[in-house]
Amino acid sequence: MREITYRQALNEALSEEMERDQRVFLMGEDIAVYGGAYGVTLNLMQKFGEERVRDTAISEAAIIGAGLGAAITGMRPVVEIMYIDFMGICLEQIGNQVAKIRYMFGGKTTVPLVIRTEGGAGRTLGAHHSQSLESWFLHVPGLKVVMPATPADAKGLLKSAIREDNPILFIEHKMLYNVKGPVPEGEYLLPIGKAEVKRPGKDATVIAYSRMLYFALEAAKRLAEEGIEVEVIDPRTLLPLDMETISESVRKTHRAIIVEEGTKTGGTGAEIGMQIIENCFDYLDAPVLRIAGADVPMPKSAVLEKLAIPDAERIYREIKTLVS
Amino acid sequence: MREITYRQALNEALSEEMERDQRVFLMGEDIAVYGGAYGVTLNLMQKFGEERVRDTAISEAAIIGAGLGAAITGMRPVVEIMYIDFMGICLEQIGNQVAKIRYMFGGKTTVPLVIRTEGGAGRTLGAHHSQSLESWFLHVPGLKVVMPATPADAKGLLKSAIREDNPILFIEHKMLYNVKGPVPEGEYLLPIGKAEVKRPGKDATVIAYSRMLYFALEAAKRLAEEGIEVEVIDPRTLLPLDMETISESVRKTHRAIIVEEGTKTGGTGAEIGMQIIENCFDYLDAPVLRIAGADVPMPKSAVLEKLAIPDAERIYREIKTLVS
Amino acid sequence: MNRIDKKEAKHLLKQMMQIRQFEDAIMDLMARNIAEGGSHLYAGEEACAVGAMAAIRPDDYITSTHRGHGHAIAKGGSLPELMAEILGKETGVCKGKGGSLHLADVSKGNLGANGIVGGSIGIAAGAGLSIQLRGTDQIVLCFFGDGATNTGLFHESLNMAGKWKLPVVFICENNLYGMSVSVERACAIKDLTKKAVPYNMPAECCNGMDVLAVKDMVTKYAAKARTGEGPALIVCDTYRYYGHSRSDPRVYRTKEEEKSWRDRDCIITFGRKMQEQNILTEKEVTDLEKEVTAELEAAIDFAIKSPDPKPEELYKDVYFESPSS
Amino acid sequence: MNRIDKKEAKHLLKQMMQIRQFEDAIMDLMARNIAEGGSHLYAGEEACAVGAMAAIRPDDYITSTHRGHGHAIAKGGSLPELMAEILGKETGVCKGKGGSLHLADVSKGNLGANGIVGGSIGIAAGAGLSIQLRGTDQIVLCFFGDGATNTGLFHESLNMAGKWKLPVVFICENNLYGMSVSVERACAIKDLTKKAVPYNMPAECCNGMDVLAVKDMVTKYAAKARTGEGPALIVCDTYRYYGHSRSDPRVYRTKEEEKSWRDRDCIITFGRKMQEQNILTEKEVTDLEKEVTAELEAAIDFAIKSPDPKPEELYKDVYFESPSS
Ligand SMILES: Cc1ncc(C[n+]2csc(CCOP(=O)(O)OP(=O)(O)O)c2C)c(N)n1
Ligand SMILES: Cc1ncc(C[n+]2csc(CCOP(=O)(O)OP(=O)(O)O)c2C)c(N)n1
Ligand SMILES: [Mg+2]
Ligand SMILES: [Mg+2]
Repeated sequence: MREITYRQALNEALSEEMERDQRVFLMGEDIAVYGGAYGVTLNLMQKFGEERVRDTAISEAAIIGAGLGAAITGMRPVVEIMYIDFMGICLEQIGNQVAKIRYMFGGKTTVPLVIRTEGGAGRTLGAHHSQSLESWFLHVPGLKVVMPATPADAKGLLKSAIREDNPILFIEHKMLYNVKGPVPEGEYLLPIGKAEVKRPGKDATVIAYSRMLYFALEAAKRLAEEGIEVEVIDPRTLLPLDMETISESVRKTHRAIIVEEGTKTGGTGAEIGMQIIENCFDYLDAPVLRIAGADVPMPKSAVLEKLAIPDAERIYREIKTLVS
Repeated sequence: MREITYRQALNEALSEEMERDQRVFLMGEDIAVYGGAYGVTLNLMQKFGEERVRDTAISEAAIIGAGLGAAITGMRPVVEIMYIDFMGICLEQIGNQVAKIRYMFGGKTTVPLVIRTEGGAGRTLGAHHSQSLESWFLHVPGLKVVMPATPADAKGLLKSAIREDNPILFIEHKMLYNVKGPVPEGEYLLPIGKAEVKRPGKDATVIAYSRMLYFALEAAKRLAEEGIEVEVIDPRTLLPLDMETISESVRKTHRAIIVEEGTKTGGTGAEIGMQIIENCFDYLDAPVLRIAGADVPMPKSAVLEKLAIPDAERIYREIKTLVS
Repeated sequence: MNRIDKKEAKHLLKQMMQIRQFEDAIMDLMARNIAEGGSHLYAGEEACAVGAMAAIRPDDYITSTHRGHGHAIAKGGSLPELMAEILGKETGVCKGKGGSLHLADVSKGNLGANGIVGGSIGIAAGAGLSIQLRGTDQIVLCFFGDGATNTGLFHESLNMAGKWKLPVVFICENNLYGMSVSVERACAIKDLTKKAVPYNMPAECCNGMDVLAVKDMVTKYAAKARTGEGPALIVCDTYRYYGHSRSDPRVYRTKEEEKSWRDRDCIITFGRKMQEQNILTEKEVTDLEKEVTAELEAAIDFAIKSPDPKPEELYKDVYFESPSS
Repeated sequence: MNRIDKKEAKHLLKQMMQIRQFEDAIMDLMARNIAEGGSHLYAGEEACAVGAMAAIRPDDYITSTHRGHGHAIAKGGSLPELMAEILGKETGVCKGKGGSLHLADVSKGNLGANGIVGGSIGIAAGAGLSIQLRGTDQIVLCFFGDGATNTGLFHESLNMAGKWKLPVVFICENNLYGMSVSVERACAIKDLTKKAVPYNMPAECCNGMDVLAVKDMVTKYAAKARTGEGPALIVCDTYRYYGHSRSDPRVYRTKEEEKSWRDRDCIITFGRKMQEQNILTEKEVTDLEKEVTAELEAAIDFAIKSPDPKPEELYKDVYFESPSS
């Protein structure tokens, strides 16, 4: 299969869905003329026109609000928030309006809205451009949260997200845009809410998503060389979480490790970990292990930034200690 | 000791601290002339003048930003956000600015800012006025999160919060304002970050805070009548969490239950639960149990609202099942 | 100046009466503890919603506020369903899940009341954008209070609408206070039409106690919006009779001020005017009143007798579940 | 019109040169992969920061933006410490934890650059409120870009400042673009001074390429703010020479436009004018240039040779820990 980047895969998904469905349009800061801060929407304005690929002012709350207004009146908007770090500006609109409107209206509307954003550290951009804030959104019933790690998953999940009648927060990772991988051409849909075993194993279950998946797989490879076979699962969708796949694995391996890039306290590892406790307690030979970011604002220094988030070496070490 | 309400205890704490320290001032919507939507700041404008008790426009983000600006230039503001449900409007200012500024500035400033708010269901106000969103803030390093349940705790913790040189989110509960209890007069300070055993027991540890403490204590009383003695701990401060007190209890009782009013997924129970797993796994005879709100936007209907959050009956039942 | 005929006069008067009686009834139901929770009552401001809605089409959209009963009724909501919703009943327009703060009926173009001040102004812009993209000639009326003009989202949304010439008429119901804080104490300026200056849209003030004045003003700007000339801001001067919410002792305003506005009551003045102009007879007015009272009684009866939502409703409607999945 | 003396001319020119060379140096360090991460460079806009700071006192406050190097230098920051911060070094003004987007030095009255567009405008209002409550005669200069005027917080903060007559001068550096989106495409109006209309404060435009024009304008409104007359909005027309960030291909603007602004370069025009007016000699100008070059070399050297923060720094400074606890 041809290989393309994560960025290209996303671009292709957007392009295909816009061709397929006139109701799909894009809106966000610097997405049209500039092609997106990370280039995901490059050339889409040229292809689909300024009406359907719209640059907005720096008005995150209005971007979400307008996306919602359009979504409940016949359109299928895909809006972009440039950095997940800016979500605190528009969380009211996402949490109170986008996610709740269907329920509050007694089920009398649907909200086909995709909110694309990206997060993560790795470019020494400091405290306002490096966060992984997905866990806030696990606490927002009514929303779905998708975080693809591979180019193929990025395409398949974004296309499905655009066709969903529920609001979806679609979180990309700034360090993955240049990652290449095989991606099917044309129609390729992946189910929202389905995890994937990215590497089979029997000695422990590692749950890792987004950029951390790569580090987990690297650690798994090193562990395998030492005879420790860990199973690596990418949930891909964090809300709703595919606990079936995860539980099945943990019941087999008796050990669970969750790797997340975000700060540890109140992070996704807490929720996934507790669901494992609730579903697999009697199968566990060791406490569920959280490998997560340090509980600090992201420091600028490259040295400190590296220490602030998990890497393959640390994952390898911590799993080895747990399994031995 | 004289008994006063939770509302009066808070009012007294504010009044005493304003008398003690000229730098303390209050700012928020309808806190001056009206005395606060729930009456916490009643008469303070009359006592301290309009300069130090300031009504603002409906501008939550500016309220937080201005509080921060004042805090790093010599004042000690106490600002009010009327409902925790509105936090999504100003979370950027709290999460990116208030909580991170000290770290980003290399420790060269302090942020003596208290953000008072209230949350919780119980008045059938629907999806935008009934939430318990404290768990978002556990994921904000740099912030402290305090949630008093009793009038005495409310006074002692608010006074300490105002004297702290770290930003504190101080979350009250709308259904507790009329609760009466003994409260020491004058100087009364409680340490931020210290839990309290509210009822001793040996068969299980129940961690409950804010309004849920009352339901947990009611359930504990009923259980005691059946010979089950549960220990009830109120963490009072959720960030940082007093895991010493909690762990000590769980190691003794071998069972842990966390009761929270907020929606379950991504809630505080996940974090507290995982910390228990990390600290006490080998002592646990059963999975840590989360008793939490339903994962739904808060419905208006009184019948549904009651079902959406835990009550004493449900806590009693679930603990009984766990312990038996 | 017989600008309207009997039919329309009746329609306008009746809607205002419906809203007034609806709100009075809720006040009463709250006193009797039958209606729980908060309700921000629209009594006094009826001319705004009724005049505005009279200027638009059924397929147009509106967005509403925390004080949204009047908008919902004027946009064609059914009184029994609205009343049932406020009581949180299964038969409510939102199945009892929304309540007073979230009255909505997308099928009737009411995109919803909102518990967040200013919270629906972006939604209005988005509905306008949707109209523009779909190429229909619908418009959006976006209602909000004076207090909401101090929220960031108000400004972000008006800028978007102004820039993109979205078919949205922004209607500020200036009742002098945001809860307890007067416009003077909250806003750097008193003339709220000035808030449109940065957004390249016309803005005009109008007597929000005069249903025809509101109708005329909205008609004017609705026509512009419909024909692609873009948005406008209308500030309706009005007054809420009750406190902000049930527990409000109203210390921030005087009895004299309250009286001076009640003297301009929109229902009384309009009824009188229609009689003076021989468009309605006194009997027609009192008959209308009685008709509405009967309607309200039926609505209240329906609401009170309606069942609560079933427990299993708690988990329904959080997500749309496609029939296939 | 010999409005300034040699000493001041040198000071202004030198600061502008410092900023220009600082930014050019960072461009070079980025190309050589010595400076990592993003840096939004201020080159071209020097007259704004330098002119504004020349109009205020050292004990006054400023709040800055994502494009904050110029403000930090003009507010008296030390070049070595600032450069070290941008490289994330232990010796940086924020100990390497802040970086380019978070340059700050509260001790010098710089309340910080900010990674969030518009994110510091509320902080500025709060610093103004603090001044008012403490009763000092300090003032605050609040810098932000044209793009930031479209954020909600800008409006909320200006309303607060206007209502309470806070001693804040708001300075919009209008460089025609917010990233790639021009003022015309982002804002419903082009004349950004109009954005002050709802906030009861004067607003004026000024030539942001002319350091004396900026100084004069800020002097005028700083005096008003200092004496209790309240805030103002100044819009400085200016231009950034480099792209928004390193990777920006600048497709949204033309080479001609870039050239037309470079022809008005603030350093060249001011140097020339000072010579024409016989305030500075050509030699003095070139000497100044050399002096700054030497300073910059020392600063870069210092920054490059400085150590990275120690690993244990990661967990320090998250909270203030009182000596007693
Ligand atoms: C964002 C937000 N802040 C505060 C509140 C609390 N609150 C509800 S209504 C209200 C006053 C609103 O004033 P205005 O916009 O003038 O509308 P009115 O009530 O006068 O109709 C306030 C402060 C809220 N619901 N949402
Ligand atoms: C709230 C927010 N939205 C978007 C961004 C991304 N961003 C950084 S700078 C910038 C443009 C800012 O434009 P302007 O205010 O004019 O300042 P300039 O860069 O032109 O100096 C954008 C969109 C951000 N940092 N913060
Ligand atoms: Mg009002
Ligand atoms: Mg700009």
